[in-house]
Amino acid sequence: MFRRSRPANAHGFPMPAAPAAKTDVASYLSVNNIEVIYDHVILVLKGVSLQVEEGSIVALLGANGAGKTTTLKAISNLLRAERGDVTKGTIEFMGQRVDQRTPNELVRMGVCQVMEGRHCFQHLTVEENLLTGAFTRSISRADLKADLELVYTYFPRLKERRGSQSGYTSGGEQQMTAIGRALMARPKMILLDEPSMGLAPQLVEEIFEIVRDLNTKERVSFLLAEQNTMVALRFADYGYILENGRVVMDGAAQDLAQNEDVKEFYLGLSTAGRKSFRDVKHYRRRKRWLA
Amino acid sequence: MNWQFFVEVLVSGLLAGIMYSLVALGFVLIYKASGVFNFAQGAMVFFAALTFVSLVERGMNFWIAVVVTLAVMVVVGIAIERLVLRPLVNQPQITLFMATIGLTFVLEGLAQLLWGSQPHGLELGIPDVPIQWLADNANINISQFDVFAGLIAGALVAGLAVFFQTTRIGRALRAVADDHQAALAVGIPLRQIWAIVWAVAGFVALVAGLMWGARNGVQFALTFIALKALPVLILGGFESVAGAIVGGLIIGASEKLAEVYLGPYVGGGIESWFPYVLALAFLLIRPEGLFGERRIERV
Amino acid sequence: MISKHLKSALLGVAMLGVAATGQAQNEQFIPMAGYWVGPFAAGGSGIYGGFIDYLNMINARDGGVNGVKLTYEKCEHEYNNARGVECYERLKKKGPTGASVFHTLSTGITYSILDKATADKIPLITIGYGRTDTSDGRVFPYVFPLVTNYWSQNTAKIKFIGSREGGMDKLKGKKIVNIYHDSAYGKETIPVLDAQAKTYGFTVTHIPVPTPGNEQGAQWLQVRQIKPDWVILRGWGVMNPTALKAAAKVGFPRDHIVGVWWSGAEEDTIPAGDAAKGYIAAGFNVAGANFPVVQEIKKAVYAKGKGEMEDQARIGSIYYNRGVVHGIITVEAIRTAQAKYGNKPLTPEQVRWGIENLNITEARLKDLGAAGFMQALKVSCADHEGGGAVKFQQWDGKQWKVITDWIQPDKQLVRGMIEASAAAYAKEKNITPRDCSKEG
Amino acid sequence: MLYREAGQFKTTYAADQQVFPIRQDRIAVAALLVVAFVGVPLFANQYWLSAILTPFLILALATLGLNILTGYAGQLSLGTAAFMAVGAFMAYNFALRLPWMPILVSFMLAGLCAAAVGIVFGLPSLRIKGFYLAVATLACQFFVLWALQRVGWFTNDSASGVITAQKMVILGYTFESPADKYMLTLCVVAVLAVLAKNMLRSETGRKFMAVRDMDIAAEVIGIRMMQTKLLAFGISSFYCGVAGALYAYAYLGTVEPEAFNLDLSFRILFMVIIGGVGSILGSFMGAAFIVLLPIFLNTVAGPIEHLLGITLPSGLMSNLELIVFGALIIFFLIVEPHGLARLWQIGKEKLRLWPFPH
Repeated sequence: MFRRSRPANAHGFPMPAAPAAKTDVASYLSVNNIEVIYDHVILVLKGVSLQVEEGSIVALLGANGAGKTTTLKAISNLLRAERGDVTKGTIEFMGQRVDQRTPNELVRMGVCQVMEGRHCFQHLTVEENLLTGAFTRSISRADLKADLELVYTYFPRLKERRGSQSGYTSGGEQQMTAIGRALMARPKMILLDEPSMGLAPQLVEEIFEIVRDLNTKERVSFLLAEQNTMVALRFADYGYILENGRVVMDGAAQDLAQNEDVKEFYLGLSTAGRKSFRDVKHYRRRKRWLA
Repeated sequence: MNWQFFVEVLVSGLLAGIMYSLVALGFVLIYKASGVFNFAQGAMVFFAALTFVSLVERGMNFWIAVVVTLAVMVVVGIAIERLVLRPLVNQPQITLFMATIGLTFVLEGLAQLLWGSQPHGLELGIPDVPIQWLADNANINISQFDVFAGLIAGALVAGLAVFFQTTRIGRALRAVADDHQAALAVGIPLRQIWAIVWAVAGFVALVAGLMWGARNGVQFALTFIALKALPVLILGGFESVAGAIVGGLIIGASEKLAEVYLGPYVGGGIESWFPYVLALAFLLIRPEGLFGERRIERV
Repeated sequence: MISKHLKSALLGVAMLGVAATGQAQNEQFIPMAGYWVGPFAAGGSGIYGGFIDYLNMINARDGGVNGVKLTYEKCEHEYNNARGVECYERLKKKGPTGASVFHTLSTGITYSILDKATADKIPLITIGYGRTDTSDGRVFPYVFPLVTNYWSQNTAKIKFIGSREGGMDKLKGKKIVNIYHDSAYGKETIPVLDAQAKTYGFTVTHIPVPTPGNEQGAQWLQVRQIKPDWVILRGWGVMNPTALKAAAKVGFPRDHIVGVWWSGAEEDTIPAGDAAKGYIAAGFNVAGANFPVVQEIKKAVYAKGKGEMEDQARIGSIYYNRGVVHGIITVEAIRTAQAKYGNKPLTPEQVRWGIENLNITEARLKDLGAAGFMQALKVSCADHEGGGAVKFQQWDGKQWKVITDWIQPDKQLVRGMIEASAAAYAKEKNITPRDCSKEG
Repeated sequence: MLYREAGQFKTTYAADQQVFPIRQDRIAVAALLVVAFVGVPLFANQYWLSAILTPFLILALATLGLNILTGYAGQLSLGTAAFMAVGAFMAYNFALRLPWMPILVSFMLAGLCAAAVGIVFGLPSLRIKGFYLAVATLACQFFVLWALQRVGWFTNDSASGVITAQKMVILGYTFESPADKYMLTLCVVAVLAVLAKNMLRSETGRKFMAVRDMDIAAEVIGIRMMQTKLLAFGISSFYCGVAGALYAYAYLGTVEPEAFNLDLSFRILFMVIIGGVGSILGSFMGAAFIVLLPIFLNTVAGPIEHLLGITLPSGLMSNLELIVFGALIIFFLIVEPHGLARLWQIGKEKLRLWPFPH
């Protein structure tokens, strides 16, 4: 079985040992070597593969334009609304091909995306926003109510704001609304895109705590795309790093967090202190090479 | 100034405005949910009314005819979604607008092909005559039918409000209107929703068609009432149900008052442009209409 | 692949062209430019239905006019000026001798092709519409606003109102409101009404209704405020039933509304329902399917499974019968011309002579099975109108009932105004009027 | 094989900047002009000249006018016919009241009047955008027609509100025959089209496009919004006004204000969209399509009936035509939302490669 189009090792990267289970057992969600083209011309993903185990939190890391969002949208199939298309490769969820399913079907299967920039329904109240999340489930009013209460236990703040139009709530509350809305679909997996965007560090922490809570208590798996590498790696089990539409590195979260290159490129930490101009040039070259 | 006459003009204007609102509602529904400025709404009104009246004339029971017509309009709505909107998804608004004008021709032709080009009378059982009591006691002429139309419009708006606010589909419709992508992400199927919106617009068209048909007869000119709804729309805002109503009231009342009190000094017929100029004046103050959603533009 | 399809399509079109041209030559061609769709479709389809049925009846029953078969071609112009001009240009050269006459069924299109038809020497027949001052045949040799024009009609209306009031002298001090369609057609009668108001001492208020006229609340509130004795309705299409409904709404009695013939068909009253009951309209033809001429059409055309009208209930309606009038006049004009030029296809110029010398007497009407159906008609070089009288009919809720005999117009007044207006036109266009005493 | 620019080297800026940089294009345009100026008047019959080609050219000019506004400056307008009406009625008045003035000067002045009206009704565009603006321009459409009908001066107090165009006399020659009128129209249209093409390549054109693509961004880089938008309205209305004058003088002859109704405005907008937004060639293609299609449908209806040996009720045929017309418009929008001009461009791209696949 292949995992990546190109092993990172070949380029002189120290390859962290991947958990043995990953290669053997068919994964919960597996993305195999997909290519995505927008508008029939712009090649955005050039062969991305990744796996998410049941009950895990996997982080998808990388800079702007690396292809994180596109990967998520390829999985949730929101791509087609933006004239994008998966032209190669397969996506499987629980052993079924899902790359030709509509978003509606995917939500029914239990894969739900929380989009970047939150995308709350601005003119709907917080509670109505949550209720739209249950659109795909035909359940009784009582069950709906129970589910709402469950969401409110995770996000007590939303309960206070339940009656206000979500357009007028704060960024953090909107992010909570968006996650809560996804929860209302009773998902098995949430694709979380940039939960930290535009939020104060304290709030970011709070959101990630809740993600972890949901992961452990509700057994929801997460695939989260994040620029805030440090936080993401702290909460995730496993991570993939994308550059220019390719996976350049992956590994267990702790390993990645310890990796010197990751520290240097994504965490802005360097043991060697301030770099000389020469080193920076060298680093740029190395980065380009990786891509 | 004769106050009774003034009241009469004002009230009849307000009630005429309600009739405009009925048509404007159809525009608003579709614009809200799919961002399409549906010029074919007038043709849909005509199509619905003509289908209904032809069925009744062929001996069908009133309510059965309503149901059958409704079914036809739902089919039309779904067909429009499938054949016109779906292939044009993601195209600029102006292209979609043009497509709906093309659709207008198709619907007009189809309606007359099926049912002929003869005008028909339509009686709903409410005569369009002054309410006697008011005429006797206050010397004010207010038509029964207008009041009835006002009630129907009120009921329709209330019904739509309940539908939009409390039902699952209604919520989904509003969600789609707010954010297509996010709606997709939570699993709301856009196509079905759009088909539903067009079907609901077909229903509104049927109601408007019945009202206007009872008033002026069911004939081709029903398609022109779309033009009466346009100033209402720009005044009220393209996305607002409330705007359609308030806009209709303002336009109706002011155009009647203008025609009666200003018209004679400038040769009359100012109704043709007055609502537009009024709406234009409003727009200069609020470019997105009274209740329209403010668009945020950033560089 | 595509080019192959294209080729076969082109071939097909070419073959159609061949098929269309290879036809007999003993034919008289009559263009049918009209409208079968759009807001006025009821009028267009009704009139041309009767017109075409009449021609087909002549062909079927008599084998044409003295052996010359009548052919026609329809052209849809949707009441649109530009498309009307295109229809004219397309059809004017068709047939072995070109278009014998041209009908437009639209006042606007008549205006647009008036000069062209004169230049092409094709007679333009505008029965009950068009430009009123073209009645002066000296200035407009090729235009024939036959039977009755708008001004004549209006004077007859005033006469009718006078008779209802108990004499023309009783008109003094009365108030009349003229509700008109805000277009060239609607405005035509304003001068004649003003002139008559001066003569008879009544006041007239002109209230325009913006097109299409589907909302008249304000206009009728004005009527209510003015409290006129009579309302003259000059509408077209949806404006008519709307006016009747709006009149009912403000409580104005419908039997004091007098409409023009474009406001006086079943299509104008039926949509208004009960509100139309009692409404009076002028007409130059009457409704009814019992006239021998209509029966002949049924026998010769519909009995053989042919005929223009999809809805046969419309046979005998006002519009349909008006179309039959169109047919009778056109055919009689050709017949008249044939008497001079021989029984063969005639040129438009020859047909023009036929129209100008048309004399449909009561006796002839009887022969045609149209006695009482329309009025006798005598056209002359100077007078291109011919008749001028109208009958008034009242809607009883189900059908039109004729309530007067032919009421003649105030010819003197109308003629004077026509001549003045035509003279002004002649001056503007540098036309030297014909001298009718020299015409044969 | 034939349509290939290889080997055509530009050695000067002037050569690189010319209107048609490719030789084949220049040849094609020259050939087209020769056909239009020489071939058509020689060979076309009267029907084609007066009923199809002349209105086609006039409407193409109006379409070009609207395209400058909508396609290049991004302002949607539904009042085109009103600007044409202003042109027609003002030309009539200039010719009537200043009879010594050359008729072409009257046309130009009429165009300027239309431009003035356009600027007045363009003022709201400074605040209003998109569909709101489109509907607001309807105010212009209705108001202008109303005023023309109401104010006697415009129609020289004609009772019915109808004007009859005077004879067109230039240097003692009267343009009367269909061929004359066609030639006159063609000259006016050709000159104005070339001017438009050059203007749109100039700074003015670039300003328009900047405003179209993002007005706030354009303002930020120093384009004066008011000046640019109003200029666009003015120029566009000028073209429409001249087209309106030609419509009255070279085509209809006698017109009532209703000839310039909303329907005409819509038809011209159709021509822009079907032809291609922001394309001069597209304006002509769109006009041809919309002018010819209904006539074509109407003409083939008869022979088809003949061929099938059936007589359809007249209403049926007309309604079918209407349906086909509407359906074809939708079809074209679906197949090529960017209009015929784009199809043409794609065709040219393919022609560059032909007969080799790559």
